[in-house]
Amino acid sequence: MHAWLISDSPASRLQASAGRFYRAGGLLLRNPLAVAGVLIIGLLIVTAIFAPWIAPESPVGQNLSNRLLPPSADHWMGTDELGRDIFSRVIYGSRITLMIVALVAVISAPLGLVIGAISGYFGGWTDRVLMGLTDVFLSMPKLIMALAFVAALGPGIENAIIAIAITAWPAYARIARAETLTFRNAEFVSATRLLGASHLRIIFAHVLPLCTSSMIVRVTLDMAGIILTAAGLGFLGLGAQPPLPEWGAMISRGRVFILDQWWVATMPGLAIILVSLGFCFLGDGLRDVLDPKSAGKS
Amino acid sequence: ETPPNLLVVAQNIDDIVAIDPAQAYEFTSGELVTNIYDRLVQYDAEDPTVLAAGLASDWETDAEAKTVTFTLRDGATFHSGNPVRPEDVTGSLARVIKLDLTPAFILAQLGWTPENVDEMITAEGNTITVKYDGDFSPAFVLNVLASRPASIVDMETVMANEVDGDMGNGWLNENSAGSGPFELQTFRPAELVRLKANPDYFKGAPAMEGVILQHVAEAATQQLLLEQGDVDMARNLTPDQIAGIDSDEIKVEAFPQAAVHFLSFNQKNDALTDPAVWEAARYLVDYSGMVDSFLAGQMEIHQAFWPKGFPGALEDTPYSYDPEKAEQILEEAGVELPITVELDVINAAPFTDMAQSLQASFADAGINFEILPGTGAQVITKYRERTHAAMLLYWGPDFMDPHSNAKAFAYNSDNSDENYQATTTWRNAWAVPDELNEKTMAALSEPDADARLDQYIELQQAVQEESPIVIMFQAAYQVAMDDDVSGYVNGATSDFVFYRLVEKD
Amino acid sequence: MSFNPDVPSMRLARFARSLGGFAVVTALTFLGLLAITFFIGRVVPIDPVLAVVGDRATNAQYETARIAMGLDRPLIVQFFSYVGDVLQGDLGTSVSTGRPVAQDLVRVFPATLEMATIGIIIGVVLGVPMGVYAAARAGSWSDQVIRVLALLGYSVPAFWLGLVGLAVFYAGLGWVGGPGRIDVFYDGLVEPVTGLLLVDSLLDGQMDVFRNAFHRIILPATILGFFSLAYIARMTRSFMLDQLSQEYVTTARVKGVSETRVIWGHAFGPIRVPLITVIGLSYAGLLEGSVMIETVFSWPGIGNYLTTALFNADMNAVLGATLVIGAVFILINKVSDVLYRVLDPRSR
Amino acid sequence: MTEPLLSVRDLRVTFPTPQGPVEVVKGVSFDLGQERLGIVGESGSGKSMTGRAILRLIRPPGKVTAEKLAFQGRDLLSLPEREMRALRGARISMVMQDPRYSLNPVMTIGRQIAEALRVHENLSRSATRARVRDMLEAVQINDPDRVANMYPHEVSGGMGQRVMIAMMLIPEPQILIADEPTSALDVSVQAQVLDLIDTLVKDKGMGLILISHDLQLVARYCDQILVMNAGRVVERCAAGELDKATHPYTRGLLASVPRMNEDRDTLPTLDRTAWEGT
Amino acid sequence: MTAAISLNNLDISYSGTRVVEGVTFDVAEGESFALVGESGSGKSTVLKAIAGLAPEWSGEMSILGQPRGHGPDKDLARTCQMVFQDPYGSLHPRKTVDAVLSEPLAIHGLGNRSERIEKALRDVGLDRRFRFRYPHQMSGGQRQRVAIARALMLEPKIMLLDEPTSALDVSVQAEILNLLKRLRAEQNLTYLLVSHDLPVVGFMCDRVAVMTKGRIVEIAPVDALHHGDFTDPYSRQLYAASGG
Ligand SMILES: Nc1ncnc2c1ncn2[C@@H]1O[C@H](COP(=O)(O)OP(=O)(O)OP(=O)(O)O)[C@@H](O)[C@H]1O
Ligand SMILES: Nc1ncnc2c1ncn2[C@@H]1O[C@H](COP(=O)(O)OP(=O)(O)OP(=O)(O)O)[C@@H](O)[C@H]1O
Ligand SMILES: [Mg+2]
Ligand SMILES: [Mg+2]
Repeated sequence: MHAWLISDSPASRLQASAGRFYRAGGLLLRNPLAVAGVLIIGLLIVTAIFAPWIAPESPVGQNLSNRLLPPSADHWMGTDELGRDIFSRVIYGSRITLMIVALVAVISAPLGLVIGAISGYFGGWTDRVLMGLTDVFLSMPKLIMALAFVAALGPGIENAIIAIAITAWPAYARIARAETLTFRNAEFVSATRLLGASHLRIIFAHVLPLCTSSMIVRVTLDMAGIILTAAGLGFLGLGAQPPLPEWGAMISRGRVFILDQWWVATMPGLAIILVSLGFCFLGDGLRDVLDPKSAGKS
Repeated sequence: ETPPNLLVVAQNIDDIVAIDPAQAYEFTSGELVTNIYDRLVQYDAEDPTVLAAGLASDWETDAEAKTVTFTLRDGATFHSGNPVRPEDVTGSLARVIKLDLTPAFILAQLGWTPENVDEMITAEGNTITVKYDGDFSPAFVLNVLASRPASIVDMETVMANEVDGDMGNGWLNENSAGSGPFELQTFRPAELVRLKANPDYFKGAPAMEGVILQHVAEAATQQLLLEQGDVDMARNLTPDQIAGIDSDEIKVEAFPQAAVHFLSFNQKNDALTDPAVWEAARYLVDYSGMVDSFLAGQMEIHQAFWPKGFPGALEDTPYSYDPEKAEQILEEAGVELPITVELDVINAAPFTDMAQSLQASFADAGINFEILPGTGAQVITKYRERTHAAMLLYWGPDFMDPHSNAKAFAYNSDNSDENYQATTTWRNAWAVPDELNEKTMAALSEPDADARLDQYIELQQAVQEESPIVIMFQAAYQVAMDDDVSGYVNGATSDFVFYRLVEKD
Repeated sequence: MSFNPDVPSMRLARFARSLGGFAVVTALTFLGLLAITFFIGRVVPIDPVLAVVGDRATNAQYETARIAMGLDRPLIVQFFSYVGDVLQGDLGTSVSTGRPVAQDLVRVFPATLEMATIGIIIGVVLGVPMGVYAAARAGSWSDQVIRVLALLGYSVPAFWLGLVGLAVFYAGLGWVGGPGRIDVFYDGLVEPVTGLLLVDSLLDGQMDVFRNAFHRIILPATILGFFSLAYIARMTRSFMLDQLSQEYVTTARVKGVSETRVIWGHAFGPIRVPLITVIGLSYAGLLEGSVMIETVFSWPGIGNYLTTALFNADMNAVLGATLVIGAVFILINKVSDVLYRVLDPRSR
Repeated sequence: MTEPLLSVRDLRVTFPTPQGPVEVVKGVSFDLGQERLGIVGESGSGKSMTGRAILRLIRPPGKVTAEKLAFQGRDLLSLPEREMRALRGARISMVMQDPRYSLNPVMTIGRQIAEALRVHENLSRSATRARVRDMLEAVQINDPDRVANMYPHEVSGGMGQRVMIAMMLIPEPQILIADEPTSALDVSVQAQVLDLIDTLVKDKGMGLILISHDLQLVARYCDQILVMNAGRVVERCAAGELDKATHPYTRGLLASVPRMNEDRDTLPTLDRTAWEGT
Repeated sequence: MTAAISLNNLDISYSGTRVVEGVTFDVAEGESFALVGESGSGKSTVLKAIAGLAPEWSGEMSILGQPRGHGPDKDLARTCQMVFQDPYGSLHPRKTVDAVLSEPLAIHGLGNRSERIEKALRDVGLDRRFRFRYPHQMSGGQRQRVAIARALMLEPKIMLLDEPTSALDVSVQAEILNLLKRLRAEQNLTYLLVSHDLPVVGFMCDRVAVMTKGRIVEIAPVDALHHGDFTDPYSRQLYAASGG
């Protein structure tokens, strides 16, 4: 199997791409930080999938006589102001976090990628208009813009995610454009045009795939920020609707207890830090592996 | 540590929009107006439940002639040094009507309009005659004249600062021109208010040389400041924080408030029009569960629209959490379940917690709330437009007369969309039965004080029994302060917060 | 190799043209910024009139206020009349503070500016050497420590860190002052000249005030500094790694240049340019005002102002603050452009 | 010939790769006196790596081992980094292969050359400037003062190569390793520059290692020639006897160059099966 | 017989700056024609203009009798293809040889892809096992073969070769030159080859045009290289410097 994967003369498309992933995976696994990242994110995914089996209690079940209990054997992370088990809430909250992460990655990265690639590839007025738009979005405060969108779209976690996604794409557009510029005059692009390929084909089949690896790196690194933006919305009371166990909203609600019942805000805070770190580690590791410029450096 | 002659208060003051008494309509600005200005008659620091003499030393009511005659106190002066003249009184009251900003409606109830106000309020020598138009109990009239917009401003100074015919409104929103115990020294929105004592106050100079309200939005930060001794008083701590305070140097004082908290159902939503649903709802609120936990000390169970502690309040609390009973009611009435509706709530403590508790207890009976948290402005916008379904909100009287709340909870003579009213009834599209409407108007004009109070009790009972409004709690206000602070008076509304008697030792 | 010596008049013309182009682009960006903000603000389901008249106003009062605010006119008219006013220097009146927006901004922006500036200074002074050091020792344990520290800066929720910081350093250890810009009893002692308390108190020679203000700004600024440090150190490290693998670095080593000089004299040179962009972006980010830090520290800054305004649909305030932030963003971009030219001979 | 300036025995350079460690220089040995040694070979044969290994410029994770790597009898591999630094530039220096990437893009050419001098000699500013100027003139740069103030991106590839040479010659090293020093120069300038290096070898007794893939060029300018293939030296001969080379690889290389008056129908290509290659 | 490529008084500019002026020559079908000259003289520019990659031109240009438009077009792709100088830059770094070679087939909707690709690989002398490799897994010479194979996929009549071997070292250069020569013989291709290496031109071409500063100064048969009988002074200088 190993030999099949690392063969430098693969016999099929499948083997070639499997080999590519295998090699990248191998490199990734040799990077300790990246391994930590993979483990943390793996943990997040497993937790999200198996939340009902892991969580000892319901995330919304209230018990007003068990309010604000400190961490103990019964309640590993204590209980919150409505007597809910924080551990169970954190476990269920991983689903929301995962959804935020996934949806933003699915919405804003491709959006930024396409806008940036089109802008960079065509240049001229297209570029000026698209980049002007990007600049406008970029120069608006992120959280404020997200807030405005949430306010406009109405509360709810889906809307919060859409709002975050809308604020996140300009950075990706910038990167994609910069990258596109570096090879829009490359000979392989000229060669493809000479074969009669249309602009769209070149952008989607040739330009975009080249931007994706740095985009993946960037997206994983930005995930921390995105989770925090979501938490910020929660902090300001928007975003998830109660009683959803969204981590940011949990911290937000727990912050008045921070001096006397530190665990209410701190436990979801630690969860955020852990997952953010996981993405950062993974992103850093991916950068080492995927980014040809820094390949081979630790 | 704070200086001995200065009271430093940590408080969330970002609600202030205007501090001109003719415009001020927020909680914090109400406090400022109270401490900076005087009214002819006022509820005062010594006992905020008793109507006392203000700038008027004496007054006489004449229900027949629909007039009240005030005799102006001798020797009262404004902060500017100008004496308080009868022209200031007439001018100030007329100014409110002519500017017609939000609180003007309180005075306008007396039948005053920009056209007639100069005739309705007249001065002669040392007396001021106030006429009103309508069948009002004199008690009601005096309560109106003790309200915030009836504050007397230094007309000479104010008119000197008039810009574009605004009667000094712009200037008064950044400065003060009153005769009260304190003078405004600095006001920076969402940052700081600094009050300076008025040494010549006619009831004696305040003990403190100054009061500083420092804007601190975070409750946890307020707690830290108080514990560090960097402020003398923290105004926005939560019950849990208060319960957690174990320092000997900090004491907590509780003040019952006039605001009542309720859950209401918009009658434009078909699922919520069945009186059985209203009734079942009364048994689905975990009153004591909430009051004993996260609302501890912050709210009391109260199920009528006029707050207890005030004459005319209905203090019965016939309903308690009883899901079986609720289910039975719903079943007997054949209500189609489950009902799923949105519940709008202000996204701040303790409202979201209350909403979650309601959500949990109502769910047992098949009424599912989808909680929609929003900013205060967002929630009110929706409420005004009557597009909500269920609403968790509170109501504080505009002035301390039962009519203020009766009108809001038991009166709605025209439920049409065009007839916008800021009342709980209209906003929930509840067409109040005619009988109730008539009773409300009758109570307003009842000249006999005791009979009048009885009528209000009846009104409260009616609303308690059958209305789409479930009144649950009456607020209390807990203020944590340094142990050596004494004399802080906090009445039932923000209009009754007094710093005049505060001392530190 | 041909040289095209610039004739002065030509250079001037080119400069003017680039300036003109810049002005047009900037103006369009602003217009776009305003348009987006404006229309978002209008679809927000919050009624701006409410902030003015309060929740119990009568219908008549409500209507009067609505007309006075010009909200009865078509959206597009409102927008252009707003833009017209802005062009005349009138940002309108904030409905949530009742004061002219321009006056509010003069009050809140310096507070943010002061904190952000100290924050970015901390971020740069610590972050850049940390990044360089980590890159120079790539793979060592100190590199790993710096990396993890930097990544932590990406991952910690600001408000949580702020509260914990206050609890530890203010309440626990008493090392720093509490929330707010200054002790209330020092308030008003110095006449605002720049609006920056630290500067004003120094100008005024009031050392007490300066010390007090410094005590209070240091914690929030350090926390902001930590976040920018994280970003700056990370980027520095990665730029530096790029440079250290370049051939010219080897060339320098061939010459026998010392390692310190290889790093700071050679490899650091070319990264100054991208680093400036990074620092500029980071600074712009801080200047937007961190709502969360400002809330926790009761800092009367622009982030807080903007958020409050947004919550009240106080569009004049929102637009005014957005304008200021947009201007800062564009200004910083422009400054880094200029620095680019100065520092990178390739771009001249 | 007395004791050689540089003595290399069994030099190996290894890089770890995902497929395991790869030896890119596989046991190269030679001695260098005050003479001119040419190293030729196709791309990737390990020429540059050999040069870098001598100066200990292979960065981790690359590893250098040798039975012997001695400069005037001093073992270079065990020398502390500080002493090695003193040696670099002053005693042994190396003209890097690609001037476009080998010059600091944000430092003027003058400063870069001056730095090479200043690291090893304490000279006044004006003396330094004069030396830089002379050196630039020596490598056939017409307007040295102007060029000294230019940045690398402002000069052509050919000028860059000459600047590189000037920079490496200015501390007057005892050994110069020149890695493709003239590939971007046009034919006439190439000759002048190589002549300059030649003079230094003759007058100052400098040792020269000239790395190139241009067989004719190496044959013309060197005394000894090493032919490298896949990390090994496959042939060593005196320059004059290149056309008598015996190794099939060398012969193949020679034959595959088209000639001006070409009359062959196909060019002979290397039959890589004749020796174990990549 | 119509000329394969016919240029008449061609001027080419880049954003307004004219870099090629009045270039006129015809390349007969089946001929191998070389453009030589100093660096920056506009050789590549001429090829790009023919291919449609330098759209700012004026004058007349026709391919196999068809006048050329200003952009690259699908029809041209079937008759005329180009091979670039840099084997590292002309292949997409993330695509396997298979993907590179099937792209032209996909664009033009040609079937039988697998067979065609195998044949193309055989034609350029690449083993089947290279079919699923990525560019970074191949040497420069191998990449250049892939680039040539890609150009051949559409079975064009004319090949534009822009210094196809200058980035390769001599041993590999020989292989590629042999390959090009063989293909031309087998498929009766027309070559327009750019080079600055006169011996390479001598090996590959029938006629040679010498360019300097954007103009053609001389067109000579390839024999001129054998004897050095150029008339133009610049051509002579070039010949002399190349060791002729
Ligand atoms: N960091 C590295 N990791 C792995 N292999 C490397 C590394 N650096 C160089 N190599 C390999 O070492 C071999 C020798 O490279 P070297 O630069 O010495 O070749 P060269 O003979 O100078 O070629 P050229 O003529 O192209 O300059 C090459 O095959 C190259 O791929
Ligand atoms: N995209 C472009 N934009 C502007 N000018 C260009 C562009 N491409 C080439 N030039 C200029 O056009 C002229 C001719 O360039 P061209 O690439 O055709 O030269 P060449 O003869 O192919 O040289 P070389 O042998 O170096 O490849 C040069 O002066 C070059 O600077
Ligand atoms: Mg080399
Ligand atoms: Mg060319």
